[in-house]
Amino acid sequence: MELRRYIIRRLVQIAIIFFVILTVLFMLFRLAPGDPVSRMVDPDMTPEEAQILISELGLDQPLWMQYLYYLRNFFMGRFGNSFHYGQPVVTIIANRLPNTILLFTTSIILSAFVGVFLGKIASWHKGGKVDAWMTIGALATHTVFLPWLALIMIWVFAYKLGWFPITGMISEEVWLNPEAGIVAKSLDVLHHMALPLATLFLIHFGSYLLIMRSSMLETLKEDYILTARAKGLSEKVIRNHHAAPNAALPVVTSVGLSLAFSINGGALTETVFTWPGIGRELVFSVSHNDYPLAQASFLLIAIVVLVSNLVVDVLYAYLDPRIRY
Amino acid sequence: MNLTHNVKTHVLTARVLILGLLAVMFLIPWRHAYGADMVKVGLLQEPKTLNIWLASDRWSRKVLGQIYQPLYIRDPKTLKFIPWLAQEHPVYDEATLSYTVKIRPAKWSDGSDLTSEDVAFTGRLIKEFRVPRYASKWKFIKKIETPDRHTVRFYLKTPKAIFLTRTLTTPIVQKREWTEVIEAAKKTEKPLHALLNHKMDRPVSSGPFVLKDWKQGAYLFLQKNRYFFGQDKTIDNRKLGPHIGGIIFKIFGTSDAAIMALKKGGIDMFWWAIQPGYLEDLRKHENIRVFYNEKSALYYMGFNVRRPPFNDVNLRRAIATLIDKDFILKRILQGYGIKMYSIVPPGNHFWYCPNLPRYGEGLPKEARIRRAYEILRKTGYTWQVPPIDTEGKIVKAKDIRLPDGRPMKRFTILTPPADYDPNRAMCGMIIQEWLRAMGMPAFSKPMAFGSLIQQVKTRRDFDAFILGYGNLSLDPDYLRNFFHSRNDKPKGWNMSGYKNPEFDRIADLSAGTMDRDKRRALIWQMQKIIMNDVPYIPLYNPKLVEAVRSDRFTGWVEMLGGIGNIWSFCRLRPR
Amino acid sequence: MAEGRHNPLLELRDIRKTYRTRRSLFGSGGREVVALNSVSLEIYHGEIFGLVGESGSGKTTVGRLIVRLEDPEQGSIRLEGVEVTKLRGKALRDFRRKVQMIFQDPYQSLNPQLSVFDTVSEPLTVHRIGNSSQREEQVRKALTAAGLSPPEDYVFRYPHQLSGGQRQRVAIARAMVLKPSFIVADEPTSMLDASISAQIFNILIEMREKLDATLLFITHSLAAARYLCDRIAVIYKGNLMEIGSADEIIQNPIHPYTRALLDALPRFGDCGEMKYYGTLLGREREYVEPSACPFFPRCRPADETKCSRDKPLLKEIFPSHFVACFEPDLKQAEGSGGDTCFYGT
Amino acid sequence: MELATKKIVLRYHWVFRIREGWGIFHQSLLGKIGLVLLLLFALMALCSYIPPRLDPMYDPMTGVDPKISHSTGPSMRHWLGTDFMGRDILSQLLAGARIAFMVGVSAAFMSIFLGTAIGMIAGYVGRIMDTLLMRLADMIMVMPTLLVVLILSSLFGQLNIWTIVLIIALFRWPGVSRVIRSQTLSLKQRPFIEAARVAGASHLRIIFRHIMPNVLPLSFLYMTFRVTSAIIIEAALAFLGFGDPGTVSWGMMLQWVWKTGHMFKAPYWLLPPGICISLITLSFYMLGRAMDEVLDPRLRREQEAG
Repeated sequence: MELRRYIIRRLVQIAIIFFVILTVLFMLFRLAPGDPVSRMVDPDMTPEEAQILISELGLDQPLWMQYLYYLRNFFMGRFGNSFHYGQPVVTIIANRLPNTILLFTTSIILSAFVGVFLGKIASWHKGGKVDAWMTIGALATHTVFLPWLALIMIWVFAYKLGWFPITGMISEEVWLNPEAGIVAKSLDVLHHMALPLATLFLIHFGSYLLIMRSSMLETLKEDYILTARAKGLSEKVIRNHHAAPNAALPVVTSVGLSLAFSINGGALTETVFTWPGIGRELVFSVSHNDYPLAQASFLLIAIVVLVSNLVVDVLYAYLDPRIRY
Repeated sequence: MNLTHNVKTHVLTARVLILGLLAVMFLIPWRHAYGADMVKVGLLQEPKTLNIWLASDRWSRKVLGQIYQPLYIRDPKTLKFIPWLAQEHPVYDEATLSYTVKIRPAKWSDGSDLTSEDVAFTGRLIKEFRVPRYASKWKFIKKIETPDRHTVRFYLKTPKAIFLTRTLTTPIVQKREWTEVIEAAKKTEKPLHALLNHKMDRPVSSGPFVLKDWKQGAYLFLQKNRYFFGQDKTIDNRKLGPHIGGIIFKIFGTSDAAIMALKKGGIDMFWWAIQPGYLEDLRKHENIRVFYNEKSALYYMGFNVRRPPFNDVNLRRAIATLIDKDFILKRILQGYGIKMYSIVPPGNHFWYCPNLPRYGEGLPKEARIRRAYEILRKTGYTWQVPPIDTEGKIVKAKDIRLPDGRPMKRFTILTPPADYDPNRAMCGMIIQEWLRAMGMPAFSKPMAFGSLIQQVKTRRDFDAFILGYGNLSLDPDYLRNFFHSRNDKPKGWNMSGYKNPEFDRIADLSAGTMDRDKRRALIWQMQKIIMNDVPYIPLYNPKLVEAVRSDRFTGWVEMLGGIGNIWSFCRLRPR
Repeated sequence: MAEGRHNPLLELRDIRKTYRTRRSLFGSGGREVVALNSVSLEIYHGEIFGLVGESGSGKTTVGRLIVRLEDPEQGSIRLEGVEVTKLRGKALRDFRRKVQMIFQDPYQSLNPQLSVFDTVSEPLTVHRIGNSSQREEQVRKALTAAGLSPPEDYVFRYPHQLSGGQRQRVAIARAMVLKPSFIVADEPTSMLDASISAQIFNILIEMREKLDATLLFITHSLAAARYLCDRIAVIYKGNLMEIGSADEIIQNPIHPYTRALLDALPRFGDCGEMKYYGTLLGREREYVEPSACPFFPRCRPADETKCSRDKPLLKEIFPSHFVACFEPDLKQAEGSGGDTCFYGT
Repeated sequence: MELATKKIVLRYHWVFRIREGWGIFHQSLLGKIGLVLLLLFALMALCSYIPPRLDPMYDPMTGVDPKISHSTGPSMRHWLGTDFMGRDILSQLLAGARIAFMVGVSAAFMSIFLGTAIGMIAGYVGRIMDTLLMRLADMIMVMPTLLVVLILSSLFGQLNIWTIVLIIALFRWPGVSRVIRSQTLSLKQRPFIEAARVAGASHLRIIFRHIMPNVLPLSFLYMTFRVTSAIIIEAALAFLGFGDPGTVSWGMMLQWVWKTGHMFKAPYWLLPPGICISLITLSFYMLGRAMDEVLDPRLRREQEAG
């Protein structure tokens, strides 16, 4: 009951925050100089033609009318048509979103998993050489400039060694080949995903490692660990079974909280690797003044971050029996 | 113990999972080659649409150019028009002011005949919906008649020079395919909007290729069109194919990736200008051939001649003298380009006027300063510290004053941002430095493209700017558009606000002159007027450097604007 | 002093204060807890008034209300006949000069970032009293009076360089420096060793004399109150149970709760066989009506019918000795201790 | 000790605290590495003024070697080689250090200032103010800063470096303000604040005299982390081509390498800016972690106990 009320309250909050973001975004995009037609510079288009296009796109109406339309359309799930692609924004996003989700969830799960594992090891060797090197290593990979790392990865593994395709998500050789089955196709995607995945992994696992390490050290000081020791359980059991599950909780939170950060990184990674995802589409639409598309992608990202923060909080409470609503 | 066991299995699963993932990544079996007779072309970005009426970006046009064909195209060498979908050159009837065009027997990719009805339909569609980019080329057409299945007659309201060069090069669409679309569009509130946003999945083609598959974000596959009218025919003394199974357009996103793919043989051609930095490697590569072609392009610095300080032609001339085009060409363009002396690119031989004033041509930096100083001093400009001191040495000038004695206010040179075009942004920076050496308070300001256009075209509140056109039409009608005083209005093309009645008169005359040679004389005269008044200073025209693999296909046709043209794709054949 | 029935310096009338329990982590909850229930008190000029009760009884709240750290829900507080709860602006500033407080925890009541001088001189700075050399002089005096001498050794120290007792002296100096007429001392010794407590008590007594100040001494220990105070009030769960002179309360406690408090004190000296009231119920009564006597759940001699239904009001049983009980047991406890029986803290 | 000297020494209490902090800091390997690296970068930033004075061709933005008009490898004239226009890479790299410090420190300073002020106000004033400010913080917190700056820079034209700094600052305060707020909330409950109120101190005095000195160390800790994020965001922005073209930042250098197609053939040009960005972030990060240990009262107490 309490949990449900909490969730409802949070959802209301999210709705309000979201509405504000919605409005701010509208203002920003409409008040900024530059209209989308100006982008399509073409010496052949006369001012009259440009004006026709502007009125067709509904950009010549008073601002508040545009705002009302904008809200109505938003609540009816109509994000309008992309200025650039001329297709419904929803279609474009629906097309790009799965690619981003694939890359993101895999990289987050992989890096959290490895991070927790290594963080545990580092905490075992607290103060020792292993710990020092792991900490420094984690800090170093965590602070590498992401696009630069991506370029280096491409250079080494795709260009010099030729192990992986340079960019993209699928190769036409496989997908146009009528003989290729689902297995070949998914292997092809995996093959393309390897480098962006490895890049994101390298950037992110370090922070999970560090969080896990310090959280583990803190947990080991708790009374119930002392109790477990007193019961005569072996160190290994204590660490793996008593301490680690509790210590991993902050990692869960951090996954949620670092989402905004990962999305920044995701946009860069997708841009450098030409991964046809939502982040790259946002960067592209932003530089092409494609209002509807940029707005929708940004809103989508905002929703994802907001909701995942909620999910993390709920999950946290679910995992940690000490937290009750 | 049970607990230990549990933990152990967890760790084990973890390790197996990671190893498995790594194995999958590394040990992918090398795929066998598929589509040996397909030309793979690298694109930088995804085409935005296959709806020809919406397609304003280069990438869509590159793809659609293989699908929708016009009545006439240009010969790659002479740039003269030759009949394409048309059977022969149009027949002009002066009395009725009409042109009659005979259509070649041709088929659409669905097997149906391409008739005069399709041509007339295309024209009417453009006129009715006032389709942007096409409407202005068709609005002077009074009436389109189809006396028979293979004849179209266009009646003009007034003589228009661009009828031959622009109207008749409009791609023709299939009536059957679009009838339903426009009927539905007409019923909506915003018909043009509906037409532009119609989703076209498989356009019916009259060209050498037809779209088979489009994986968003990855590739487009165009297959050979077996109904292509030019198949195995000789047109313009060139035997056409296509001799290839199809074209696969691959989307790369960055030049780096595409060029690496080119080096590795992943693509056969990269359809985009190659930055000079890549060239050294590409030239050394044994299986890569590099083509250098001119572009019909114009990159220039424009002034706002409506207000001080640039309403003074002497100041504009002095600046033209100060700008070292050799430096721009050598340093910024790395030598891949040509200096521009007119609004019309020199590659457009017929219309280009060769003897125009060349301000400060070939002079070293000091001589430029001296000459510009002379121009300005003579016309009443003064300095607190002039650029030439009493001993005749060059010094850094300070605080230039206008002839009326007022100090020159700070002015900005707007340029596109570096991400959009590093060359133009860099030119702005360099020109700023040159002008500052003369004591002018110049500030180069890169600006988002949309904002820049807004500032220059709509609000018309600016001092100077650097812009360019990467793909100027070969017909010089734009000269009239750029400088006719009628176009000096918000969103009009006369961005400088240039006003010259003499120029207007000649320009109007040229628009209605159907005789090529007479029109050329007028166009030359226009160029002379402009280069004398310099509302624009033409800077450079980058050379188009393109690279292809030479090991799989041959037969690329070079022309103004590069090798990516319909001739190339019709004549390519496997080695 | 206590006998002088002239106008009270401080008068509390029907004070009521409730708190909502803090919302739990995710915001639900918020039960109301009554901290003070219709409390009325009078404190006379020059006396040290003790307020005694166990933790959670609301005794600290009384102190906080008096110094205007909090506002009551109902009732009035008057200092020298002036209503305190409505003071604003200049009047409030003047009030702040007159009323000071010494806090319980000397480790928490000093700003770790400020030196002793800064801490003690702050009230002077705030009220713009004197110039800098005058302030320095006053600070010296206050420190010396609080038992930190020579003051030069202390003025430039920081709290973490001081012992608990020294810190509390600094806090007292801070309270004294404005020469207030009324001081609330909220369990000033509960965190300190017994030997230091005694010193602190002596400083407080000295302070009263030097400054001609009136003190409200809040404590949980009847013994400390007896040592220091002229009059004592016993408070239980926000209700006053018994008020009287210190001797009267200790020698002749009437309310069962006061008696229970005395029972709980360790005693030493010649205490005879026993002087033991035994008024505390071993096991609390459950399911009590809200209107019952607040002490009813724990009261052994309570009348099951009467006490469970109504709340007794304060009645003057002996002169100047008020008790809130329906059937006060006026008998003294069995067995008598000699005059040398002492209660320890 | 003489009274006079004692007075002076004790007056400068913070000197002691720094020394005490340094003692803890000194034991941290990370802190030492970070500090050394940071000093190196500071040295680079200082040195950036030297090359343009030697010869105008060493000006990082406008100077070109008159003899070289394309990218060349390291030589005696140009220790790290030249870029595509013949500009000296080393002097660009040095100038980049200056920009990185400028961007990082000023953005961090501004965001910390904002975050501390807002956090203290929200925590101290409480009620509706707290709710409003914290919801605002929530909202800004969920926005991916890079994308926001990207959108703004494309909407409002190429941004000047100071505008970028300002935007970063405006979008990076919520994290700090939350921490400062909770610290303020706990401080507000502390008796010394109440003592000040009883003494008659005004709200402003309480905030500035009693709360601020107690939250500032925490703010400074956060500043090191904000410096990193500001540097990274500026670099990423410049890399994507949305940076200030009038400044030579490391991100801008990487963008030039990338955009002019020298990425795979001019390692002397690709590697240095990337390494510098990574290392400067790393050093600030390490410094922050070491400072964290200094400021963490729990660790401190262990130290004291031990």
